[in-house]
Amino acid sequence: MHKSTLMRYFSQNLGVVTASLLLIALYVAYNFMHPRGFSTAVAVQNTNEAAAIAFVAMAQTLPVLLGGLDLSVGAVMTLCNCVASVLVNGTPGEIVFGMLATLATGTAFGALNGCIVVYGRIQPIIATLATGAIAIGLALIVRPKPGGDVDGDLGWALTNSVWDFADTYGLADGGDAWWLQPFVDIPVPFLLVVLVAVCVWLPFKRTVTGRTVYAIGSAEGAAFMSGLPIDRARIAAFTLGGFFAACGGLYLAIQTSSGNADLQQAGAYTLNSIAAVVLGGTSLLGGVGGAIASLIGACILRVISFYFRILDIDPLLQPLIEGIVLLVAVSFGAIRTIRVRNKLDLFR
Amino acid sequence: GPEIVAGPGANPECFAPWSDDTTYLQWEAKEAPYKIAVVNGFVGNTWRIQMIKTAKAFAEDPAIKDKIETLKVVSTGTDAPAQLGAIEDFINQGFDAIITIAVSPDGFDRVIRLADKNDVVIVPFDNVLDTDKVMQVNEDQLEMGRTWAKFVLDQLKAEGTTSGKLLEVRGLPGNSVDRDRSIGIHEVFDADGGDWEIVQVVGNWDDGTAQKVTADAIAVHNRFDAILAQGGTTGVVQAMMDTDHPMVPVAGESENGFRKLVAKHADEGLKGISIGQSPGLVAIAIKAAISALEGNAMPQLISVPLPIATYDELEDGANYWSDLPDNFFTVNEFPPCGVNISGPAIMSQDESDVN
Amino acid sequence: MTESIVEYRGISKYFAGIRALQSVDFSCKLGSIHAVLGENGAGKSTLIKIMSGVLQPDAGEILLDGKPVSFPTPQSANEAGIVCMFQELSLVPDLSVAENISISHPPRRFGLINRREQVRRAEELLARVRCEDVDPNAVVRELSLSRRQMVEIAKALGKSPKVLILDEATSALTSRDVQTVYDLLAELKAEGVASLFISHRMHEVDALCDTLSVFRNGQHIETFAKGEKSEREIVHLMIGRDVEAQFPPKPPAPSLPGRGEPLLRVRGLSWQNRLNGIDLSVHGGEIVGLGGLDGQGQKELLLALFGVLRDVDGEVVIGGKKGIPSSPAAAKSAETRLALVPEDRKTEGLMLGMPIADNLLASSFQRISRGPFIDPVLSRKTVEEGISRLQIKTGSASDPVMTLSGGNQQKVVIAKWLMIDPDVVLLNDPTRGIDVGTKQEIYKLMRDLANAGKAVLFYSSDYAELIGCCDRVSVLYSGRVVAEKQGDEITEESLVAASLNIDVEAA
Amino acid sequence: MRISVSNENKPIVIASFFVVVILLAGTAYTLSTSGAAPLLSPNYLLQQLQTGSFLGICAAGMMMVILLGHIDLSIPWTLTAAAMTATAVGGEMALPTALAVGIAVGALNGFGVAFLRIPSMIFTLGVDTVLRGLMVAQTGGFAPQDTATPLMLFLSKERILGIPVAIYVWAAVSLVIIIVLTRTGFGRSIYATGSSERAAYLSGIRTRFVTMGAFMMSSLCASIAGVLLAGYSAKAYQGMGNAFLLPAIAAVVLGGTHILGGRGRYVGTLIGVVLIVLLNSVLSIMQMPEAGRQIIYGTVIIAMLLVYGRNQRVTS
Ligand SMILES: Nc1ncnc2c1ncn2[C@@H]1O[C@H](COP(=O)(O)OP(=O)(O)OP(=O)(O)O)[C@@H](O)[C@H]1O
Ligand SMILES: Nc1ncnc2c1ncn2[C@@H]1O[C@H](COP(=O)(O)OP(=O)(O)OP(=O)(O)O)[C@@H](O)[C@H]1O
Ligand SMILES: [Mg+2]
Ligand SMILES: [Mg+2]
Repeated sequence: MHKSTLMRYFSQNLGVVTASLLLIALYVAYNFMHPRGFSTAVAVQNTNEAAAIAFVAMAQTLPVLLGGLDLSVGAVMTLCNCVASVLVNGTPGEIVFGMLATLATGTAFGALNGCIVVYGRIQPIIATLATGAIAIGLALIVRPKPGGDVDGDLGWALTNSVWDFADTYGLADGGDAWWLQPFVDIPVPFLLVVLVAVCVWLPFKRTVTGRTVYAIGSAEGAAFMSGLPIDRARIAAFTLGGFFAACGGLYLAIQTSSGNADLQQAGAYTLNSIAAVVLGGTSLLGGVGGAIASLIGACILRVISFYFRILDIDPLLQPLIEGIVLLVAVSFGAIRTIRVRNKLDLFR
Repeated sequence: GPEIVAGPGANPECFAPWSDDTTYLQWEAKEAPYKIAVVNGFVGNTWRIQMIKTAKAFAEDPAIKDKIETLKVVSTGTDAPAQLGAIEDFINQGFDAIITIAVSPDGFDRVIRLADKNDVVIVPFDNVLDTDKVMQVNEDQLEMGRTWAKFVLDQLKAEGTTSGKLLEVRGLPGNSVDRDRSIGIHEVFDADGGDWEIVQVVGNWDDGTAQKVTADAIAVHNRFDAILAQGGTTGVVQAMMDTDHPMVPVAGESENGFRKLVAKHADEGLKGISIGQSPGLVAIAIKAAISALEGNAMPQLISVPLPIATYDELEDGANYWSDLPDNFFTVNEFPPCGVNISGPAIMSQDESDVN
Repeated sequence: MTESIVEYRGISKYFAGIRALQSVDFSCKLGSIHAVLGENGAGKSTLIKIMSGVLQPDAGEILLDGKPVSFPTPQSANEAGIVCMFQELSLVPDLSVAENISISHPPRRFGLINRREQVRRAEELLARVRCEDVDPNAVVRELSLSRRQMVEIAKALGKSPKVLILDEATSALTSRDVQTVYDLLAELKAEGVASLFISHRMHEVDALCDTLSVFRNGQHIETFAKGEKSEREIVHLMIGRDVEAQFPPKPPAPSLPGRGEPLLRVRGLSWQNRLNGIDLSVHGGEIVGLGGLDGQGQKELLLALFGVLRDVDGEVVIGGKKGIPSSPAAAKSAETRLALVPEDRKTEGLMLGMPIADNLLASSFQRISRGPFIDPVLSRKTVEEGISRLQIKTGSASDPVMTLSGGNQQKVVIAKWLMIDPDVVLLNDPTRGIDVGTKQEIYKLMRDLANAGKAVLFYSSDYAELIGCCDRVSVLYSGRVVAEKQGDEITEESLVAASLNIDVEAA
Repeated sequence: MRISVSNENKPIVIASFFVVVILLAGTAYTLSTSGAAPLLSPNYLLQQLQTGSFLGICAAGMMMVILLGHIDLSIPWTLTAAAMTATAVGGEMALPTALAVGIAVGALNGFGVAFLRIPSMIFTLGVDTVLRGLMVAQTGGFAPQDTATPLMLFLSKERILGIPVAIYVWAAVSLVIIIVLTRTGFGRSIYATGSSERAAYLSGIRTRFVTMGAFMMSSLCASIAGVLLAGYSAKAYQGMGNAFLLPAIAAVVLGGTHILGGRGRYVGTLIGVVLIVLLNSVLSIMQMPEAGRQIIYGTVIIAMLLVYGRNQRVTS
């Protein structure tokens, strides 16, 4: 018999649903324990911290859906961060141009990744290992030393609540317009992430290209035989991944008003993005999951680290606990393994 | 936020202003005890671990124990947003002062603005910020480079060498500390007028990398007249010995291993100078934060004297320990500040613990 | 008859020097159901892959409605009205049935996929193939192979084909679904659609097609109308020689009692809700068939015996040893000596990219090793023996196994298991997609194994095989054995009746 | 046993060719700038191979795991943890301790990947983080001794017959791996499992133990590299393994091992390591700044993979 829609949604999206519940539980508990919990200040701080990794996790999602991995997301984000730190200042026109140029840089780099993977027919994981190095090299050329002067007003406006945004730019009566009141407490970074997710990711998922991305990850041969545009979807996926990484880099530049071609930071972002994707319930085998799930995964990663600031934990044990929590969190995937009754289902 | 006031500040022997034009900052006095947080970045090396332990130990020091209500230490990794987020979180939690080693020299505008709004004292040290809006604690990296170079120059001149080939082992590329030290070194050699060729390699302040690049450089260039290393100096000397490079003057950091080697081989020509960025800086930063919270006028940029030890000043058990591991940083005490936590005391709970 | 819609002129195709098709002239006409016959590797799949844009010909031209065309991608072929159901299904397992059905041209609104319309469309098409029981929102992965084939057919219908190609697309269908497909094809024929039908089951071809073309060795041998030639002649055309009896003779049925302990005895075997207390026994020297409709627990039974399923209840005695093996490795161990030829040779039987030799040895590393080390001489000898015993047609044993034709690949799987000298052989539809000639060899092999005292348990979706090969047949229905037939009782009627769980005697 | 398919040897031939090109280019550079050719001096080459042996041994272990279609991201801190615990224990027991750490970490990795079936990419990443945490806690809590034992010093620094002992160790590890891969059922099972775990499992191969075994070999190799590196630096230190992860993966892949498993020859990995070591040393002789170094590094990898011939397009 046909299952009810809700039941079906839950059973087909078990990963995301569990991740969302976990995130809510963790975040609510954090707010209860925080001396100033459930306040705009805390929400603004939290979303600021999570925005860049959320973008990068979304960027990682697309190659993963294809059944590959992008080891260059962190590097592309870093490159865009450096580009933005040079370009995003001056007159409003120049600022807008700088932002567009930054997004274009990441998008172009993503497209380059896609072309190498598609036309060079090199496995994504190894192709992006190489292009990641190139991206870092370029970032170092753009910004040999950390620094930069991203427009200060922009930085303030985009890293605070909606009210501050309106206030900074004198919009909606400096934020006091009555119609804005329901929204004044929402953190801007939250809006930005949601905006990108809703206006870019969700429509993309509902195009033939987006569906092809899922189809390739699930069964590439079948996708080809079904007459789907394989090459186009691959390139599109990497391009969109580059765009998301660029959003992350741009936001990072605005948030820190500077750029930093830091190899280690790039590596950390790449690895964390993979962890976020997995925590969100997207399968590393491809075909199942989505960018929203990764976004949630990224938030879980961040919320876990929030706890070190409110609990009293020996600082030298923190890295150990962080590692164990990560290990345990990803090991929840094993529950599926234990429940499997037909061992062939393990070899997917 | 703090007011800019005229000097002099409190306790000038300890909180020495960087230069004559250093400004002074003053916050409104708050009642002790204070809530203080240390926001570290990366944690996977000995220096940082020693720094964290020093911070913990210093908070237990009877002289300031009563002034501290809580001391919280977190390490955020190399990720700038995580560090900024942690600082902001502590501001939100109502902490009074936040000590930090910045992941990046920029990008703190927002948290500084918030800190000023909430009257929180932020004290960056070690990797400091390119700003004059906060009170910072550091050793003078430029001066360190100059001192290294002067020492090497003196040694070479004493041997009668007035020109030659030198090896400079640099630190993490892009880091401001690396940049300043290197500038200091080159300033002195450029000014000297001798014909000095300086070969640069990147050692990442890390023993293994420094050792490998030094060995490679020696293999290619055969012989250097002296070596100036920003860090990983134990590895640098190790590479010299492995490649049978003659012992030449070496300027380097304050690792115990380097000092041990210098003490042992100084007679053979390993004339060394060891200057260190001390993990003990954290203690001075904490002390400075407390002083600021008490309402004292403080220099915006506090200069901590360079702890210098040349080969003829080394003394086992005093400024190096021949029976202890190579890996900890020797200089940790700053008597004028009442900071008296020696390296061995920090890195081993008791002496019997170590062999 | 009407004009030919697709016409091949001198099409050739080579793979790394191997000739797959050689100057083939071929055409198919509107409003006909055209069978393409030939043994494995004859070039049938290549023929239709070229037609549907998956492969490009090396020489020759294709005419569509009399005009030369070329199809660089499956998409372009689809646009020209040529729709193919491939031998390896082209469904995407992680997408829903509805999404799969409208995969390349979904209904849209504002440029985005309209999901509601998509589901509605799927329901409509599923109803057309009488699969109302399939939930359009279910993920394809959850469906059984036979359901998937039906979805695939619905998907093809949805593209309103002018030419519909079915490449062994019905190999897993049950008789009811096969009937549906027959009806559908007849309907399409009436609408003027041309259908190309590839199958190794002669009776399907017989029931369905009006025109037959035979291929051999990459060449088009002959095309003729149905009824012009006898089945015997057709088989001769296909494999170039006469086939005597289809099945090797069965030994006279011995009386059951007094034959001692069976090699395999199963009592009350249960697993999840798929197996509900199976009782079964197989003696040395006999071939026992598993009958019944598709999906009644036959595959699960074989997997359970082979140690693949968890939490299986019931009593199993294999060669005197009690208990269900805990894994395939335990199953093949010296004590039980069980072998399983799995359902899907491509994903379960073979490591496709690895050399033939390594595939042959994959189950017997211990046997050819001294201590931890493989004995190179022994291993080479073993491989040669395996290849010659089953007459596997290979160039070199170091070629990747994927370069073999389907039938030879299947032989590799069987040969691999014969190397461990098994006592009990479990076979899961071993002749699916295998040509007549090879099928015969496999039947003979099974009989030889039985004659050598082994116990053979054999599942097939083809009744004719069960009737021709088996000494006894146990018919499964919803995870239980509902009937056990032996000797002359094994007839098509009795098997069909038992499959539907109708008591013939009572009726 | 395995008769090599010519396709498998192609990357090896091309990589060897690149090695020669790099040597010549580097020599041309040094001749034009300083008139000497240190790159071609046996002593320099031996020294490069000596430091290359650490990477070589890591890559050897990494190859086992990549052949399975997995990856081991825990190598950096496995190496570090093995070296640090070994020096902390010191004396006779140092070496066995390091190896025991390697085996334990490998068993944990293998357990997570094979039994819990967590993707290796993420599980080994977690293990790496845990090991780092352990080492931080250990350094902070127990002030471990960090000087290398005489045996460690011997293994990585001494020379026998003019050749560094480290190179002998590398050769021994290589020999063991070649024998395992080509002459044992375990080795063949690694290829089979990497090619199709499902089919291997249904062939009665105990794929979970094969996976465990491969991960244990990987960690064991990392711990051997850790011992050598500690000997070379005369001590163990935090983060000593950081520089080995990505080059090890790159070396394995440049050597022609397929990143998705099932295909690859060990000789290729050896040449891949030599290639990367030489590339690095030529770049540092040229005093190439970090930016250029990264760009060249990435470009070389892509260029070589393009030359190797592209993967088959998936059509079914
Ligand atoms: N991709 C390929 N690479 C190499 N050779 C191929 C390839 N595809 C087909 N061949 C060759 O072409 C021959 C014909 O193959 P084809 O798949 O058309 O046979 P078939 O008639 O469909 O067989 P079956 O009945 O098994 O489906 C094969 O024997 C094989 O040698
Ligand atoms: N990489 C390859 N190299 C050489 N020949 C190949 C290769 N891949 C496939 N083939 C050949 O192509 C033919 C067609 O492939 P296909 O996958 O359709 O198998 P098939 O023979 O039709 O098998 P089956 O009967 O199981 O469907 C195979 O028979 C095989 O001989
Ligand atoms: Mg075929
Ligand atoms: Mg076939």
